[in-house]
Amino acid sequence: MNDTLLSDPAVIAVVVLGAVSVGSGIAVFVVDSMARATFALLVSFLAIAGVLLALDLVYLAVVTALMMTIEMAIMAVFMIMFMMNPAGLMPMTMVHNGRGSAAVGFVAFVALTVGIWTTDWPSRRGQPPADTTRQLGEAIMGSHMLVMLVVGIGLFATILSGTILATGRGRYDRFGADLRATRPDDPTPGGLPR
Amino acid sequence: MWGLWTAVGLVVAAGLGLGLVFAAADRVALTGAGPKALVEPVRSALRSLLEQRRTTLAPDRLLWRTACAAVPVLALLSMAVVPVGDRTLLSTSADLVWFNAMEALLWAAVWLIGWGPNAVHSLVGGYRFLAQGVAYELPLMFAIITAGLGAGSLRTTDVVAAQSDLWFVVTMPVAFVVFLGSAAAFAFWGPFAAPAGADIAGGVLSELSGVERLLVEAGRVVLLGASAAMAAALFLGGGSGPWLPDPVWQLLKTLLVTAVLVGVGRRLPVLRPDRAVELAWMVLVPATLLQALVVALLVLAGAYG
Amino acid sequence: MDLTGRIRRWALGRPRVLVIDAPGGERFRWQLEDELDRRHWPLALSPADTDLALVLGRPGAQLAAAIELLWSQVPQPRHRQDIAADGDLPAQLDAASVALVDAANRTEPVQPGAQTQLGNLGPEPDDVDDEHAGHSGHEGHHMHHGGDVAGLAMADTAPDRDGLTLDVLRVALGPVLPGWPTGLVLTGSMQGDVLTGVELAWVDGSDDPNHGVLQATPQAVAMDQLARILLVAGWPTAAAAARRARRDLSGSHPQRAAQTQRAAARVASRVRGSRALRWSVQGIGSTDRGMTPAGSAHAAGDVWGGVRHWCDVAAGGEPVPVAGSPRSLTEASILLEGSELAAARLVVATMDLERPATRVETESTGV
Amino acid sequence: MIAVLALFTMASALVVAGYGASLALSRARRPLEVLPFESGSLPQQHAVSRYHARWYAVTVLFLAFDMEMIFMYPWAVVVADLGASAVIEMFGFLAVLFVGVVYVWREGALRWT
Repeated sequence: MNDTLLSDPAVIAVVVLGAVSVGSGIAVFVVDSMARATFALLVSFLAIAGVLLALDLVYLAVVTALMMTIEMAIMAVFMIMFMMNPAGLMPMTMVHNGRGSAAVGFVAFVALTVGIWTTDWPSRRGQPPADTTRQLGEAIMGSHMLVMLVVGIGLFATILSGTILATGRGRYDRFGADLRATRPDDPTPGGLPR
Repeated sequence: MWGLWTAVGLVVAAGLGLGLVFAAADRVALTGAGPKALVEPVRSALRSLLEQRRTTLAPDRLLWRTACAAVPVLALLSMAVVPVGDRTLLSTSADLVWFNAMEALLWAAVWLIGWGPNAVHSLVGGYRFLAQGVAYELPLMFAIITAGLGAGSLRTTDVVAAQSDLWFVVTMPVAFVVFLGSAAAFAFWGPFAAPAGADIAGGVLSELSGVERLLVEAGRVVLLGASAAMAAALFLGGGSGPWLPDPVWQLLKTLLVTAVLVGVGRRLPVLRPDRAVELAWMVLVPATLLQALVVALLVLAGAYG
Repeated sequence: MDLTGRIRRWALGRPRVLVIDAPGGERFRWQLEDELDRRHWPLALSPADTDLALVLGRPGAQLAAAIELLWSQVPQPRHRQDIAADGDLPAQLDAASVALVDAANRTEPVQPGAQTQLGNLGPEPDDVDDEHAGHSGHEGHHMHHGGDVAGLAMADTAPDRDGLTLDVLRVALGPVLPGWPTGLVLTGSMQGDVLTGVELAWVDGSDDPNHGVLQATPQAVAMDQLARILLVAGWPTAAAAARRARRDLSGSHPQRAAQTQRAAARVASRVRGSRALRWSVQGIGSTDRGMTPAGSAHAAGDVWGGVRHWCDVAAGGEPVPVAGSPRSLTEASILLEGSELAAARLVVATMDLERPATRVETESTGV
Repeated sequence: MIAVLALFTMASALVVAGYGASLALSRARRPLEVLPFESGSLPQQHAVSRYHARWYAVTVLFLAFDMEMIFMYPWAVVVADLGASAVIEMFGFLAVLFVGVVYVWREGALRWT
């Protein structure tokens, strides 16, 4: 590794955090409790955020921590809503088809590792900009605008389809077949009159 | 090296001091006692240290204790980007996101405090916190982004510097109010205290005693104090002001924000999360978006220099 | 006195108090709360938060068992004291405070672990003759389908109102909860935070002949109810104001009557005028699902209607009758069926339940 | 980065110091083992069971909307440089998402079930 690129503490941090990430990733499948599995996964993601921080990609690091925490908390809600014995009070196993999944996992790991070490990575040209966040903003709003627009439509579709799939009641249940009711008929009233 | 540790010590001391001030102000508002209430947070802290810790039947001890410790640590970490004097401990191109992320990590910590002790009231409290998170996270983000938008930078010191002509609160009143309200929501304090409500016997706090209760309570007030200081920096021009030196102005503004937050917050009943969700999405989100739009147009018009 | 002793004394100078009152001693509880407010001794919300446990009146067998359990949940340093109605209240509190500091200076013997307590305190449902297997119920031979873990059963499953079959948790609310009617116990099942299968009952009454007579004006009683609602609704400053007004209303100062009335009216109008409270509680526990027209003579039978009713009475005005507010436990439990926990707490705090006048003490629970 | 590490270390040291002070000041060294508080009744079942959060429909909306934040933070930095087009694009994007919010609201998914 080129030591002009990464100062020593950064390399140490990447190695340690990488190990933490892998270790807690394994823990996801070892622990009994849904809460522990979820938050082991969160620890794994936070370690990745730490790696990004060590690489001086502050915005990506912080936004990874932010998004992943929120997402894992919401995942915990669903895990604990639907999985049996969510606290793992009774011994149970978190994996199904252990042999098959181990094989798939191993093959994927080998493929990725071989890929990483055999690829002829380009060497860095120039220096990273002082403000990586600005660079990201310019990229998003400039050359990658199309990506953002597609993502926007995709998110819109996600909101609609997700809501339709997740809710058992819709506007016809609330306002009547002709949508004429002045007040919705809901089990729990909300903060607004309609 | 010593310079670094001095700076870190200063930031931690500032965080604890702001927390203490907030706790004292809160106590004054709650009991109506005079300035003597200022020592009450210290007394409470000492009482907690004297008290025995508790554990329940079949708790998730690891997650529970980690989460209790995480609350004050996250609150202090959020101080890294709050200006103390005229500089911040961490000055990067994403300071504001850092502050936001520390609050986001509370999602996990507070829910786990509710989950840990295997007790009904505590569990309900943890879920109420997540429901509040779903309601207030986006308005908070929009409020923070609006401040960054006005300054054209996510660096706290740049945001402060950008207000040399005009304080942001003048053009961003909605963002200012929403920022403070959402910060109170993430510290589940005042009108947002449903996760620790009296109707569920203290909710997430209901099984905590001794040092663990102290850690969580201290984390809450430090977070609130840090938010008050951050609000002063992002919207009230930080240390700028006539006659007095900058740090004094900064302190005065922070104290003012604290006083207003406590005064208003304690005048309101709990806003129940099942109603707040709808209000947040249909009123706060559009309001903060419009606020951001107005600020964006002002930026285009060159209003911020 | 040594330094640590002094620190202890100072730190425990404002102990947190868990008030446990046996039915029939409401008026006395008011006096105690007033004295606590005067001393700035905060009320504890749960045993974890407690330094002093103060027991008012003479609890019957059921309440005594509850107190025993609660006491086992209070961390050291702690002190429990029975407060007598005929004694000097400030002196009793001073004594309790001193006893607490004494307790802090010595170590209590280690109490048995939670699982053992479960075995000792718990009613052994089916297997009492089963050589007390409850002490270590790992064998899973209890009636619950999932078997026991650490002596406690796993939750059952049942369909919920979204049509999903999820866990239902047996829960109990009361007799000791902040803002909860004295001596009421709610048992039911919870899915998420929705209560189903609600049953309400009164715990056994006090056997103290001095208790049971509530000599207070309707105005003061309404103010007390308001204080309770405000505590449950999460508005501690207004609840404290209501307690102060209650104290003045129940005090006998004829020369300050007008002033007292004005203060009471002020508290009531502050609560009535609160848009935030109205927004937060309107429509909860509605007896007619919000169909009451706006200009109706009756207040809507929801929590907000109840709050307005109590405000009117507390201000000394003519109360608007509340449509269909439950008076009996059966009516109340029907109203609570399927409500969310927070909503149920508000509904219970607002209700004016009729307690049987004579003390409820069946033969079997006699002391 | 080093500063963050130092701050984290000091904050953690404070937590440890809190535990140390508790150990020194409190008479009872071992935590009290109790049954979970159930307002004076014995718990009958473990509370940590499958919990039906009744606002799950909102989380779908939240997660989708939240994703957009990844764009909006960097966008805030470059508005002044890129001019009107950046503002139009971002608020067009947000408007589309907000139409989604209004739809969700009309379907009643913002209310707890």
